Amino acid sequence: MANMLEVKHLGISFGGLRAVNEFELNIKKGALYGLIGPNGAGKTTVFNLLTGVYKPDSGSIMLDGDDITGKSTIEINKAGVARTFQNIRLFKQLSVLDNVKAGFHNSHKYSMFAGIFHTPSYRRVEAEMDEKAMEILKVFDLDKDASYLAANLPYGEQRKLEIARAMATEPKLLLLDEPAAGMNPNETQALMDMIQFVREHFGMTVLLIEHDMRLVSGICEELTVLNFGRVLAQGRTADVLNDPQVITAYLGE
Amino acid sequence: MTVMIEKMKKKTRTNNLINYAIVIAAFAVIQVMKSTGNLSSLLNGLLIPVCSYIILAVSLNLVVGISGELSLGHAGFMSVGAFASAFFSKSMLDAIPFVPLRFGLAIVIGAAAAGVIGVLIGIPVLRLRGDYLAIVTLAFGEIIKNVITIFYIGIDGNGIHVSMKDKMSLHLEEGGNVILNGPQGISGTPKNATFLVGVLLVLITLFIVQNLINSRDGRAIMSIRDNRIAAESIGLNVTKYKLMAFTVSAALAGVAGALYAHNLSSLVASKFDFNLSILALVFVVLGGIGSIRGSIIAAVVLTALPEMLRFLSDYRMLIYAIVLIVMMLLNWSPKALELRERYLGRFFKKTAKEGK
Amino acid sequence: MAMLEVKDLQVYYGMIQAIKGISFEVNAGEIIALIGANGAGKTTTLHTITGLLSPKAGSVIFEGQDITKTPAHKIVGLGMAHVPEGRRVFAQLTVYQNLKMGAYTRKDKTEIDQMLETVYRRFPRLEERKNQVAGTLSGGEQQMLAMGRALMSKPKLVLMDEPSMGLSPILVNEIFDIIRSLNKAGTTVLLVEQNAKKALAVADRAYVLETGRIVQSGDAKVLMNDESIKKAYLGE
Amino acid sequence: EEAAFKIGGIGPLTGAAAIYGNSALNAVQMAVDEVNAAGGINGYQVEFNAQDDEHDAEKSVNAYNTLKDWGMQMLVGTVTTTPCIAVAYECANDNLFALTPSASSPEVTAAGAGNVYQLCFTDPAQGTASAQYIGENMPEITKVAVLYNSSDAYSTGIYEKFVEEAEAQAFEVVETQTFTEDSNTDFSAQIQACMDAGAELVFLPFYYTEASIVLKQANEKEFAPVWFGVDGMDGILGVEGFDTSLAEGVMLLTPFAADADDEATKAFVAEFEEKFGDTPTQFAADGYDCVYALKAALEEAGATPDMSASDIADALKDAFTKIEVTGLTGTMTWNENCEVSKTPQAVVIKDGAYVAY
Amino acid sequence: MSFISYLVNGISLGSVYAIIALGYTMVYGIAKMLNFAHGDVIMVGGYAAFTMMMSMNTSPLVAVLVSIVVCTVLGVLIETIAYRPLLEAASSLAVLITAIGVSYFLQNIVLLTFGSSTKSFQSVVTLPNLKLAGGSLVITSTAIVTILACIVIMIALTLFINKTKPGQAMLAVSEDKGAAQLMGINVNGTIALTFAIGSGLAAIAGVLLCSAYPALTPYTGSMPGIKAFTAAVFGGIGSIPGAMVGGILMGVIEIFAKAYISTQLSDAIVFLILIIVLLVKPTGLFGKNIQEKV
Ligand SMILES: Nc1ncnc2c1ncn2[C@@H]1O[C@H](COP(=O)(O)OP(=O)(O)OP(=O)(O)O)[C@@H](O)[C@H]1O
Ligand SMILES: Nc1ncnc2c1ncn2[C@@H]1O[C@H](COP(=O)(O)OP(=O)(O)OP(=O)(O)O)[C@@H](O)[C@H]1O
Ligand SMILES: [Mg+2]
Ligand SMILES: [Mg+2]
Repeated sequence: MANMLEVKHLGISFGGLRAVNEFELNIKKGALYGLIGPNGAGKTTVFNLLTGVYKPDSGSIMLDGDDITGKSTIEINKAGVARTFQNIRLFKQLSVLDNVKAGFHNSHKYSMFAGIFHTPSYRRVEAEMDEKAMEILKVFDLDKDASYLAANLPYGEQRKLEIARAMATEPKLLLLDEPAAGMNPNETQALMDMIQFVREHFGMTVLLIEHDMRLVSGICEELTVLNFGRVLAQGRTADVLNDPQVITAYLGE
Repeated sequence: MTVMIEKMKKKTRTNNLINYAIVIAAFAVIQVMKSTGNLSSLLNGLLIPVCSYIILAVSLNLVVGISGELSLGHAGFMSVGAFASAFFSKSMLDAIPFVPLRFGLAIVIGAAAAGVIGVLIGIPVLRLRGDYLAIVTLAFGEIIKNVITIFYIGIDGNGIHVSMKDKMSLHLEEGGNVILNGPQGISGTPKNATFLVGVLLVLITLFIVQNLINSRDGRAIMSIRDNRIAAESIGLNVTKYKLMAFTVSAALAGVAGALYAHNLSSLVASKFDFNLSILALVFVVLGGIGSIRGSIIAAVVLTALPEMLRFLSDYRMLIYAIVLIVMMLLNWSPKALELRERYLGRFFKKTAKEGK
Repeated sequence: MAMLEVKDLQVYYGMIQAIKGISFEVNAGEIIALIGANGAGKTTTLHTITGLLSPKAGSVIFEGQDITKTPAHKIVGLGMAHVPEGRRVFAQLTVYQNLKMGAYTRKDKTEIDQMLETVYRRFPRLEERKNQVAGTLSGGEQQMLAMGRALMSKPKLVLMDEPSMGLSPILVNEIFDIIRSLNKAGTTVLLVEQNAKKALAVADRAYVLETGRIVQSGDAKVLMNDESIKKAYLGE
Repeated sequence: EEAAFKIGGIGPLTGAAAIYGNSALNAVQMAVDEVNAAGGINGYQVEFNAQDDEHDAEKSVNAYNTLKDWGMQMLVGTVTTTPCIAVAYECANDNLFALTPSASSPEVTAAGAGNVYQLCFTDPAQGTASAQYIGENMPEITKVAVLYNSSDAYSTGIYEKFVEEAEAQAFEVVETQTFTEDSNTDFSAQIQACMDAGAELVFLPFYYTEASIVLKQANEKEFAPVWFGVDGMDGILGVEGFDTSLAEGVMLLTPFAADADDEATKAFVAEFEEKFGDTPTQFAADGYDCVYALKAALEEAGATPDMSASDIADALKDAFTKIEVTGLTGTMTWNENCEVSKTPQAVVIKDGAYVAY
Repeated sequence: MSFISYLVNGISLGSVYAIIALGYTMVYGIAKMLNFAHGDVIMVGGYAAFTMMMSMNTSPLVAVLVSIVVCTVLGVLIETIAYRPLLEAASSLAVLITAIGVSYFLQNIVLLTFGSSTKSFQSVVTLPNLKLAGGSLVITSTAIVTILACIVIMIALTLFINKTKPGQAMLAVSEDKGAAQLMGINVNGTIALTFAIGSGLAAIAGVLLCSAYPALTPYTGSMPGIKAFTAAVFGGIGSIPGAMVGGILMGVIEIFAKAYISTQLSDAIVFLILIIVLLVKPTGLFGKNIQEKV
């Protein structure tokens, strides 16, 4: 099977700190892949490199055969990468529905003129967006809250809304940064089901960062463990989690 | 589910319609007062300035409330609109005697000129953020004022003469006409503005701004306001949408300027100074940032207030200042809001869970 | 007498009542866990105790002194520290400056240096990064900093709001070890956690909060084996 | 109720130009009180209502409308030029008579289209007169520099005519410097330029507030040319706390000097100082004279308060070209262009007081 | 020679801006609010000194001290009455607008109390002027004192913020008021202290401004206030050395622009240079470029 993502020799420094070094990652199309590692290992930084928030000092990133190294966040999103953030970043003053509709921005277009004069194309496209947005919200059980301001959602729901918004950009690759943080075990379980559903139903490749081992071992097929910016272990989930190095560096016990 | 979306949309629509209705109702009331002779000269004289301040406030709200950038130089755009349109009208006084056409063109020219300056300024400026952006808009406002002040433009049989020194350097021949007279600006602009035109322009402004907000572009603008990084992550072009908001806003401020200029016979650049920019900002903030209706009401109240306080003679501006401070405290202090919500909860639902 | 006593507390956000009359107590030397789903009101409770929010009704009593109306900045001096939700480190200050800020109410310089050493010993990562600007620390590092900063005031009672959030498994264990050892060293702990399993494991007693009310309370070990708790909070 | 003439007044009572509006309108009120005490005009009392315009055209029109609602029959104002142009259009439109104490630009009379008369010199007249005066009376002066406020109509107007007239005179304008309302704290660069140009006389056609700084800074640079001012300079000695030695030797052309020793001026100054605590400036004198000019014209026309504003306007327009009024600022007549003719007086500051040159 | 003379004049004008800017940047950096009434506090400082010297005939030093006390008290009052209730307001713009209200208020209360006429006082600095190059270059003692005052204030402020507890508290408050409270910092007190210091500096600025440019009206503070605010941004908001360097540069650029380009366009040129600098260095000359961690 072809690789959705191929990362080679990726690296970046902040001042004297080599936050990510010689990072390698290959993810197959349709995979559900986990990125784990101690705090400060560089996981979020990898996401930032993949999405163009930071420009790498070295290495290359190929998405579905296209080189996206050094491109801007916007271009990378257009190329098919969407993400969520470790510290939630919603459009707080917009409704839940509008948060998702914002995600459709580049796939559902009409002119500014149409927008101001409410032409038929405006009506058609808006209706289409509404329908699709509600469909995604339903997956995350957020459809009942569609009219709330995003700021007024409880924490856990906010995390789900971020995923919904990312999905609205119809990405090939979805990056989730600690999606279960702040959720209790029951909520985490529900989230796991949603992620799996999304992957299957929308045919996405998912790469996620998570510290909740139940989630990681429950749904990730493969893992990469990052430590001090370098790959510590890589492979099938069960194997990696039993790797003694991983246990000492990350899991404990 | 579609029921819920329909409900949301209806709410937005109703909200917008109420704004149009308020404007139209106010127009009707004024017309009745006029025809029954109950309209004082003062009120009559205030009508057109109030319309242009409403347009100014609503347009600034697009930048401050909707796009989330602080602009301290909005009067500059109004100034460009005012001078461009007044210049046009005054020089075309004989060439286009048909007033509706000339005035219509003047408004379009005012809007276009301000819009163009908006783009020119917006491109470099919008790379900055927050307070740095604010200070640069302030700087541009001052520059526009300063630059307009040094131009002398006259027309005679030989065409247009321009000088940056003084009136004499134009060397106009006999019968030539100084149109822009440096710091003394343009005087004798035809008084073409009427209340009807003012109200129509207000309605058009509302139409453009409200519909823009509720469109795909508006959503993008507000998304960028709420979280720039997240907006980029879903592929929104931050510069483009910031520029869009800025330009539309500048053009509308230009319309406000054109309306203003065609109501007063004496137009000087120093009118459009930092204080006016701040006044526009006061309208927006007092009215509730992002609230179009609030901007309208605040523009009306704050333009009328100093006139209504004339009976206080010497204490007028002092009381005005106090009223302004008190209104701000009542409208913004969390304590006051809480009390208001408790006792008048039904009427002012500020913390309603639902969005617009 | 209890070290901290919360009596019939009611807290509002505007018109919305977040805490609907809760009472509980923390005895000196205990670890008390406060668990509950998202939005149950745990954070609100802690904020009210340390004076960041003021209650509509009810009282907070710390070591026999009514502190319901005491302003937030006077609370630390009484010996209560708060590790807030979301860490709230001073992003533009360095790790070292953050820690110093934690000892703001302390006057004795040698004592401060001593505490600094203790904190560095507990969190070696903080010493490594002492000159890094806190805003650029990783999530876990920030959590350690927030805890370290609270310890700098040598508190008798520490309130911790979800200290394990976003930490790697090894660190989660470590944090709970730290909580345990802190407690051994004489600090009383009021712990708010989503990770109910771990929280109940370290706690002596626990209270379960649901939509602003305490619905269950008792010995932590007993609660851990309660079927309804298991189902609702332990995911079993 | 006894019928009374209703005179409106407009000027800046707050804002950066408040000083001019307050001076002029306070003096108007004083004159009105005097006139009333002396039996009024044509036997009728006079009511005066002063409104603030903050030196803003829009606010000025608002003030004008407020006064119209009050029943104003004639206007003293507005005090400053830019607002006056806007109000002049309104006056022309409504056929209401206005006499401005101090808006000196020819655009004012143009905009008023016969309805707005000036009591002050027009700017061109002052500019021309100043240049002529220097040329004729100060043969030793060959190099002249001009510093003016390019953001102000009054200053610019005088400057323009001065330079024009200078062509015909023996001296040469060697340096022209400007400043604006927004940067009127520091004049060191301009002074330096005048110094470098070797100016023997510096013409300062602007108000005394700025002039006081110019004089101080020049003194620091030990630059001591002849300073020549215009009527706006009058008042410099009244600035509380000002080191009057800095103004030693300053010359100005003004129709009014507060320490002139004629009885009328003395009485006026004394009363003004007692009432308002400040030495009156030329603005005050002009405002004061406005009332007596109106009185003369109303008497000439035999107007009564029951006439409409428009009828009074017609009557006054007719009467104004016929009257001759002697006031604090000299003896005045008006031409059909609504401009005043009166002779400026050259005064020089000696030992902290004005003396005739 | 004239070049040097322009430079000296620029520096003295600039150091007045710099002192005002120091007060601005202090309040701005810590309370995170644009206190547009700052210029008017300066004006009040001028009037306070004027009243002492002219009506009470006190010595300049006493006048300055009284002026500082008056402004400090005024600053704290303004903060308590008009700004503190809005500390927790949903938008920081609310305080900005209230500040505008306060600015109008101060201008009009002074207008009513002292009237609109121009006041003037002789420099509080009574030392002789410095004459160089055989008298062709004069540096006024006021300018020298202003520059020195500026440097002293800058150093004192820097030390205060970095070395003292209240200074550290200010840093904490500027970042996160809630967390600062949890550290035991009295947030209201700290902000009041910031205003007190900022306003005290405003008094000094007011006296020096009126000493160098003796024409005091109720509106004297507005334009220098705006320019000094610009200078503060120029140097980097919140940066104390930045405010000083920014202020002096503003003054020098203004004078040079007047001298060599155009007196009418000098403001436009100053603002244009500001814009160019910000485009090249978006956080001002000394501003820290803090990247938001994603
Ligand atoms: N902008 C930055 N400037 C300086 N250092 C940075 C920056 N961003 C990240 N770092 C450092 O890089 C390292 C990796 O950070 P990163 O956020 O990627 O960690 P992480 O693996 O996501 O950790 P966590 O699980 O705690 O979120 C950390 O030591 C962090 O302090
Ligand atoms: N600033 C606020 N304004 C209005 N409502 C709020 C505010 N903060 C919290 N709430 C509401 O109060 C309730 C309790 O919130 P709180 O943050 O105390 O819950 P929590 O138990 O700490 O939840 P979590 O596990 O998500 O941290 C929730 O319904 C929340 O939506
Ligand atoms: Mg991370
Ligand atoms: Mg919480």
